Parts: sequence; structure tokens; C-alpha cells
Amino acid sequence: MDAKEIIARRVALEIQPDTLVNLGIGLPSMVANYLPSDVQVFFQAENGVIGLGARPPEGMEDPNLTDAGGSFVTAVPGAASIDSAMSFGLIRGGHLDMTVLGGLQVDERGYLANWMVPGKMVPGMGGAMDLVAGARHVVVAMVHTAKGKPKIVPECSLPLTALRRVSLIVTEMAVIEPTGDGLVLREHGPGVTVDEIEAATEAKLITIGDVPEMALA
Amino acid sequence: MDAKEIIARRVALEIQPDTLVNLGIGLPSMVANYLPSDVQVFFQAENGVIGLGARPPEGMEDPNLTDAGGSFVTAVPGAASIDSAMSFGLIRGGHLDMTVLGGLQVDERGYLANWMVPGKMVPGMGGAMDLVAGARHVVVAMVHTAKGKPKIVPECSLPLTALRRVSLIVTEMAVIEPTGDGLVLREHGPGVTVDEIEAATEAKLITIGDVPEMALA
Amino acid sequence: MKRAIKTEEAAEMIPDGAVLLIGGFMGVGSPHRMIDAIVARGTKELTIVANDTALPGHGIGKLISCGAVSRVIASHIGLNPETQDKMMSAEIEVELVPQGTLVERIRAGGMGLGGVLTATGLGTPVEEGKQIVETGGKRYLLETPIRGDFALVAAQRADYVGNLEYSLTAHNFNPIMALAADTVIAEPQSVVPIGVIAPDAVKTPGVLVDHLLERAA
Amino acid sequence: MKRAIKTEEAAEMIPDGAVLLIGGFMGVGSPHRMIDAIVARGTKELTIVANDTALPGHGIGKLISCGAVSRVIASHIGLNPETQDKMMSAEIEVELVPQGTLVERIRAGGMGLGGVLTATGLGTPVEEGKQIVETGGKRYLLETPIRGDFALVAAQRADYVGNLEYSLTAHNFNPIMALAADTVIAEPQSVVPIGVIAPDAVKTPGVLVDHLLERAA
Repeated sequence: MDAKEIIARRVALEIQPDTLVNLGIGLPSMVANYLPSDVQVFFQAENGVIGLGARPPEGMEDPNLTDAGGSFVTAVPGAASIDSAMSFGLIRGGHLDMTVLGGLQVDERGYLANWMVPGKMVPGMGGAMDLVAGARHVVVAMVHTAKGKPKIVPECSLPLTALRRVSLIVTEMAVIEPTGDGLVLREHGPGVTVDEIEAATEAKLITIGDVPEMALA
Repeated sequence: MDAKEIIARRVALEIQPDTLVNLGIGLPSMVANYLPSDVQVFFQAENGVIGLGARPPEGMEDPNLTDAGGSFVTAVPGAASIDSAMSFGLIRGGHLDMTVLGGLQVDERGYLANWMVPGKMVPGMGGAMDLVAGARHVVVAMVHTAKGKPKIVPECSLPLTALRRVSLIVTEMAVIEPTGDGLVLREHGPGVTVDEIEAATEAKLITIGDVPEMALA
Repeated sequence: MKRAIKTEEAAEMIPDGAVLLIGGFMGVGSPHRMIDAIVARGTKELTIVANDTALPGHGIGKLISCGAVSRVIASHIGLNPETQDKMMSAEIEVELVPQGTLVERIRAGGMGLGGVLTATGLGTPVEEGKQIVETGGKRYLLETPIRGDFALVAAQRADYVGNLEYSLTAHNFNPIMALAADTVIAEPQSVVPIGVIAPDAVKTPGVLVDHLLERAA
Repeated sequence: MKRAIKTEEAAEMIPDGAVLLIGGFMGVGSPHRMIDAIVARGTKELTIVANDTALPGHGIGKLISCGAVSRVIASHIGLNPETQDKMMSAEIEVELVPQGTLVERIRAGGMGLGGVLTATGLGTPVEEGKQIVETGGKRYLLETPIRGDFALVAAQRADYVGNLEYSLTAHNFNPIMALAADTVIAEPQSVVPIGVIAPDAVKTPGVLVDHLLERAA
């Protein structure tokens, strides 16, 4: 199982039944593949349908029905079309139960940086700032290090996405919960030791008792 | 012809084709009866349909289709249902071409008071403050005096409806245009002299040349 | 998927002292079954946020008549002399809010905005005690967000996801109120199987609705 | 009633230097015929307000490619390297705005509000140079309203009043942009006789639409 699959399977376990969930494009969108079949969830994409379904069979695409990445999707029974004002009203108004986003850095305060690298990558924040500022639970799904460099750091050097402590960080090596006291190491990845996690993490990690291995969907 | 009919007929001439018009309840709502049949207008009531039509035949009322006064109405072909947020967005956003409202007082600045008499009548402002603050043209349709007391005064003694100079005052005695210089007497009512208007008006009126008699629809 | 519940079951959720957002405009588009059930139950000390208090013995007027209400936030109470009398005798505290400001304050509460910047109310008694914000060379009132413990919304049709459709002038405050309460109770005329309401016809997405009443008898 | 006009006729109304609000999300729900006509006409120095600039050679990306644009206000340009290159070479000035803030700024412009009070962007580069407003014990960014000289909106269906319906994820910014420009040009897939679109199905009332394009070929 590669790193991304581990992350997606672990994040899938965080999703509660009968909730509204936004999955970012890329790695986060993989989470939908590992959702237990008895968990009913409405997926929202910020471009505007509540109740996004799987990719349609070839030839049955609707040009007016795509996800936020522009990929063709379907709508589940009971889906609702909404415009961008309603979409972000749901996001900022606390109606979105969970968002799963990628990350460039997360720091000991639990702050996320995931939208720009000054002088290099300036794609724009899209909906990321609203999602992190507004969703009830913000889960960061990312590989633990970038080219060997730790992404979990004492303080983000990249511009922040929001002044908001994220709810959970899930990597292939660890599940980490930012708290008022700092980053608490909740679970270790399959076959990964706490020492290895600490070596790959620049931020201080708090461990409380034994750290269990993460379950995977 | 009674005073109210004169006023309604004169205001009807102010309504331009292909515009969106809000008529207040009471006297202003009479204006619709005198609209030339070739003038296509959309009437809006703040409770939420654009394209209000006449009262339905008995037995054909829809409990979900009323005007702002709660009277049953119909919807013209091409009507649109809107909620209160859109209704007042249209009003405050400058999309409403004209509103016709009643008045308790108008003063030399062109300011209107039409929603409360302290210690006596406190019905609430409903949509009046938004209408006066936001509509492109605000026409005050009212009888010239109340129990012989002038309603057009140097400065409103009643609480204002908005800090906005209204566009036109139409009474059974006169058509008066508030301007930066003061209240300009534009027309006199049928069989009414300028002296009679001035005697019934506490505010200073500006007359420029001859004052013509008002036309009536 | 939601179970449609009995009106009495919903009314029991509402404790004394609760803040209720109630849809409707002079009773049109009000949740009449819920109102009757609250009256029958004898709930007390309610705060009602609504456009108006309808007429004595009708719609929200029933809650006023039976003494269930200690506070009203509304744009208009002029057609309900009972509300006015109880305001004068200080049995009910009344806050009068311009209609467009009221709907935007509720929207701000539902959409996570810090308030509303509006010119409506400037220079009038509405301005008293409020923060003024200058921007773009103009002055605006800062009107604060409103939220309810419960929103009671009336809809034309629902599905078992909770998606709602509204009819004509029965939209009014309902779609906005459905955004702005901790618990949203929807009272539909009819309830249809999931999938019957097309995504583009949904005005309130079911994710906003916590409880769905059975269809009207 | 409106005459449906040719795309070329509409494109000729747009002068060099105009500010255009353009609907769409990665090209879905964009007015593609209008974009092609503007490219063909060679209009210059345009300011584009849109969620994104799509891809090179697609949707709004065509306007970027042909050099028609000197300024962009958008939430995301990451999938169009041409926009990024032209930003780096200072050929195009780019203002990046969080997506939820962008849609609310446009709504505020269309609905006559003084601005938007949002927590999104606090503590990030978005905060720079902006007014902070404290209310209710919290800090908010004051984001200013946005309006366009023109709004180019894509719709699924129109009637000859100009009432518009949208489809699925092709809603996005279109309904809000239709509120916020001096001149609104609607590009529907089909146009039907007045009365065919039911009042409750209308998402943009025809009174907001100034010009209607012919149906798609």
C-alpha cells in the first residue's frame, strides 16, 4: 500500500454518517473511494452540487456537472444544485461538517499553509481559506515529508491559509492532533516507530502513553 | 374626482415602460389602475413576486400568492418568485426603478417621514426605509394636508425614513420636485391656484415661470 | 435520510426561553402547524424573530395572543394591535428592524459573516447605539448578525433528505432562516421520495434541515 | 419583452478598458459564445472578474491568451500557466481573492451593501492594507464591494423577459454576477416563450437582464 492510499484509508475513518463533507482535489479526493458502504455522506464541491457522485460511465458525462477540479461527476439521488454564494455560505457558516485538504506545512499551533510558495507557486487560494476558516472539522491529508524535508514544523515559514487550528493531521507515518498544548501524536503508521516519526518531524510532538497503530478502512 | 384618484392618475404618468416598480399599500397601490395599457411594467411587492397581477376572480385565489398588504393577487406571464433576500437586494442594490409610497411629512431637504408618530403609532418600518434608501426614484403620493395641517414642512418633526432626497411629491394640489435648492413647484392640481398651494404648504416653494396644470392619466 | 416526525414531537424540542426564527409574511408561508403545536404545549418566554406578527389569532399572532412571547424582533407589527398593546404595556419587548436589514442580519448569522454594512436606517432612530463604519467615502450602519436556537420554516414540498421547495410569495424569509439556527425544523405541505425533487429545483439543501415534519393532513 | 440579439451585436457594446464579471468555474457555466466574440473583435485592456481563468485556450483562458486582458480579479489561476506567466511579467495585474470572499464582494456590489465582514483571510497576506472591523468581540476583514461595467452570465434557459434558469454546477458565480453590473448580458442555451418558465423555477429575474443572446446554434 503506498503512502497516499494509507492516508486516504485512514482519513475515511474520520468521516461520520449523515454529514456534509468537502474533499479537496488530488489526494483528498481519494478518500471517497474508501468510505464504508454503510456510511451515507453528502459530498460537496465548492463549485456547487451537494451530493456529488462517482465519475459517470464514458459517454454519459454532463458538461454542467463537474467537481472543483473540473472532472466529470454524477449527482446522487437527493442532490441539490447551489450557486457559489450558497456554497460558501455553507462553508463559512459552519454548515460543512468536514473538509479534507492537502498541506504544504502545518505548525505547532496547528496552523496550516497550503496555498502558496512565495516567488514560486502563486496559484491563488481558491476556496482553501474559506474552507479552513469555516468548516467544523479541518483534516489535513498529506505525505509526512516533501523530498525528505519535514512539513510539520515549529512555525510555518510559508504564508498561512487561516488563523485557525486544524482538527487533525493524517500522514502515512502518523495521525497528529493539534491541541492548545501542542501537537499530540495519536497514532503511528503501519510499521513506523515513534522515533522514526519524530526524526521526520521538525515540530515538537507530544506523546501520551502508548501510541497505537492507525486503523485503516 | 376625489383627491386620491387625482394623485393616483398623476403618479401613473411617472411610470416608465419596462421598469420594475414597487407600489406601497393603500393609496400608492391605486396607481396600477391608471397605468396606460401600452405601458408594460413589472410590479414587485417586497414579500416576493416580480410581476404581480390583478386580484384573481373569486374562488381562484392562491393562499401562497399575495401582495405586501396580504391581499390575494395573480402573477403575470414571465413572473418570478424571489425570497426576501433577493427582494431587498433588488431594492437596496438600485435595481428597483421606482417606488411609490405614502407620506406623513416631507421637508425642504426632500426628506420623508412616513413610518412612525412617537407615542402614538409604532407599526414598524417594514420595507419603507430600504425602499427610500435604495430605489432609483422615490415618489411620495399623499394628500396635501392632514386634517388641514400642512404635511410639507420646513423640517420634518417626525422621525425620518431615510437620509435621502425623494424624487417627487405628488398630492391632489401639486407636483413638487425636491432639488438641491429646495422644493420646486412643478405643477398645480386641477382648479387649484399657486396661492392656494402655498397657503396649504408650510415649507418654502420655489416657482420658476408659469406653473402648468398637472396632466392626469 | 430523515424520518418525518409528528408536529407534537417537534414542538417538544423547543424549551421555554428559546429564540425562534419563524418564516412567513403576514401568515403567508408561515409554519402554521408548528405554531399551533407550540401554543397547545404552552411554551413560554419565547423570542420570536420574524418579518411581522401577522394578525391576532392568525399565524404568529396566535403565539402573541396566548402569551408565549416575551420578545419580538420584526420589521412590522402594525397589523397586530395585540403586539402593539403588549409592547406599550412592556409585556413584550419589541425590536423593530428594517425589513431588508432584518433578512440580511439573519443571512449574516447563517453564513458566518461578521455583520451587515447598510445605508438603510442612517439618520433615523434605527441608527441609535450602533457602530458606524466608513468605507469608500461613505458611512454605513454595522448591523449585527442574528441567529436562532430554532428556525421554523414552511415549505411547499420536501424530500426525505430534507431538500425544500417553496411556492410564490410563500418563499419570503424561509430560505434565509433555514441557514441561521442551531436546529432547523421544516414544515412541508407534502413529502416525496428522494430523487423526485430535481437538484436544480431545490431552494434549501437538505443538509440544512435537522427535522422534517410529516406532510399536511 | 426583450429581443434576443446576436452575439456579435452584444460584443460590440463592450469598449476597451471595460470591467467584465464573467461567470463560470474552470469553464463550466461560462458564456463561451460571448468570449469567442470578444476575442474575434479584439477588445483590449479588459479587467476580468471571475472565479478563475480556466485553461489556456478554454473559456476565459482564450481572453488571456489573445492579450485582451490587463487585470484579473480571481480566486484561482493555478491551472492556467499563461495567466501566471503574464502576472510574473507584469503584463497582467492579478488580484487573488478567496473564493467565498469574491462571491460575497460581488453580491455586496449588486445588493447595495457597504462591504463584507469576514474572518476569511485574517492572518494571511489577504489581510494586507485592509480595514479591520471589530464587532461582537471578534475581528473581521472589511472586504469592499465589486461591480462590473458588464456581467456576462451563462444560463441553461431563458424566456423573453430575461428570466434565467441554470443547471447543476453551471450555476456557480452566474446568479450573483447578474446582480452586480451596469449592463447584464445573458447567454442562454435556449430561449422559450414568456410563461414557459414557472415563477418558482426562475433563479435570476428578467428585470436584472439587459440583453439576451439568441439561443445556441
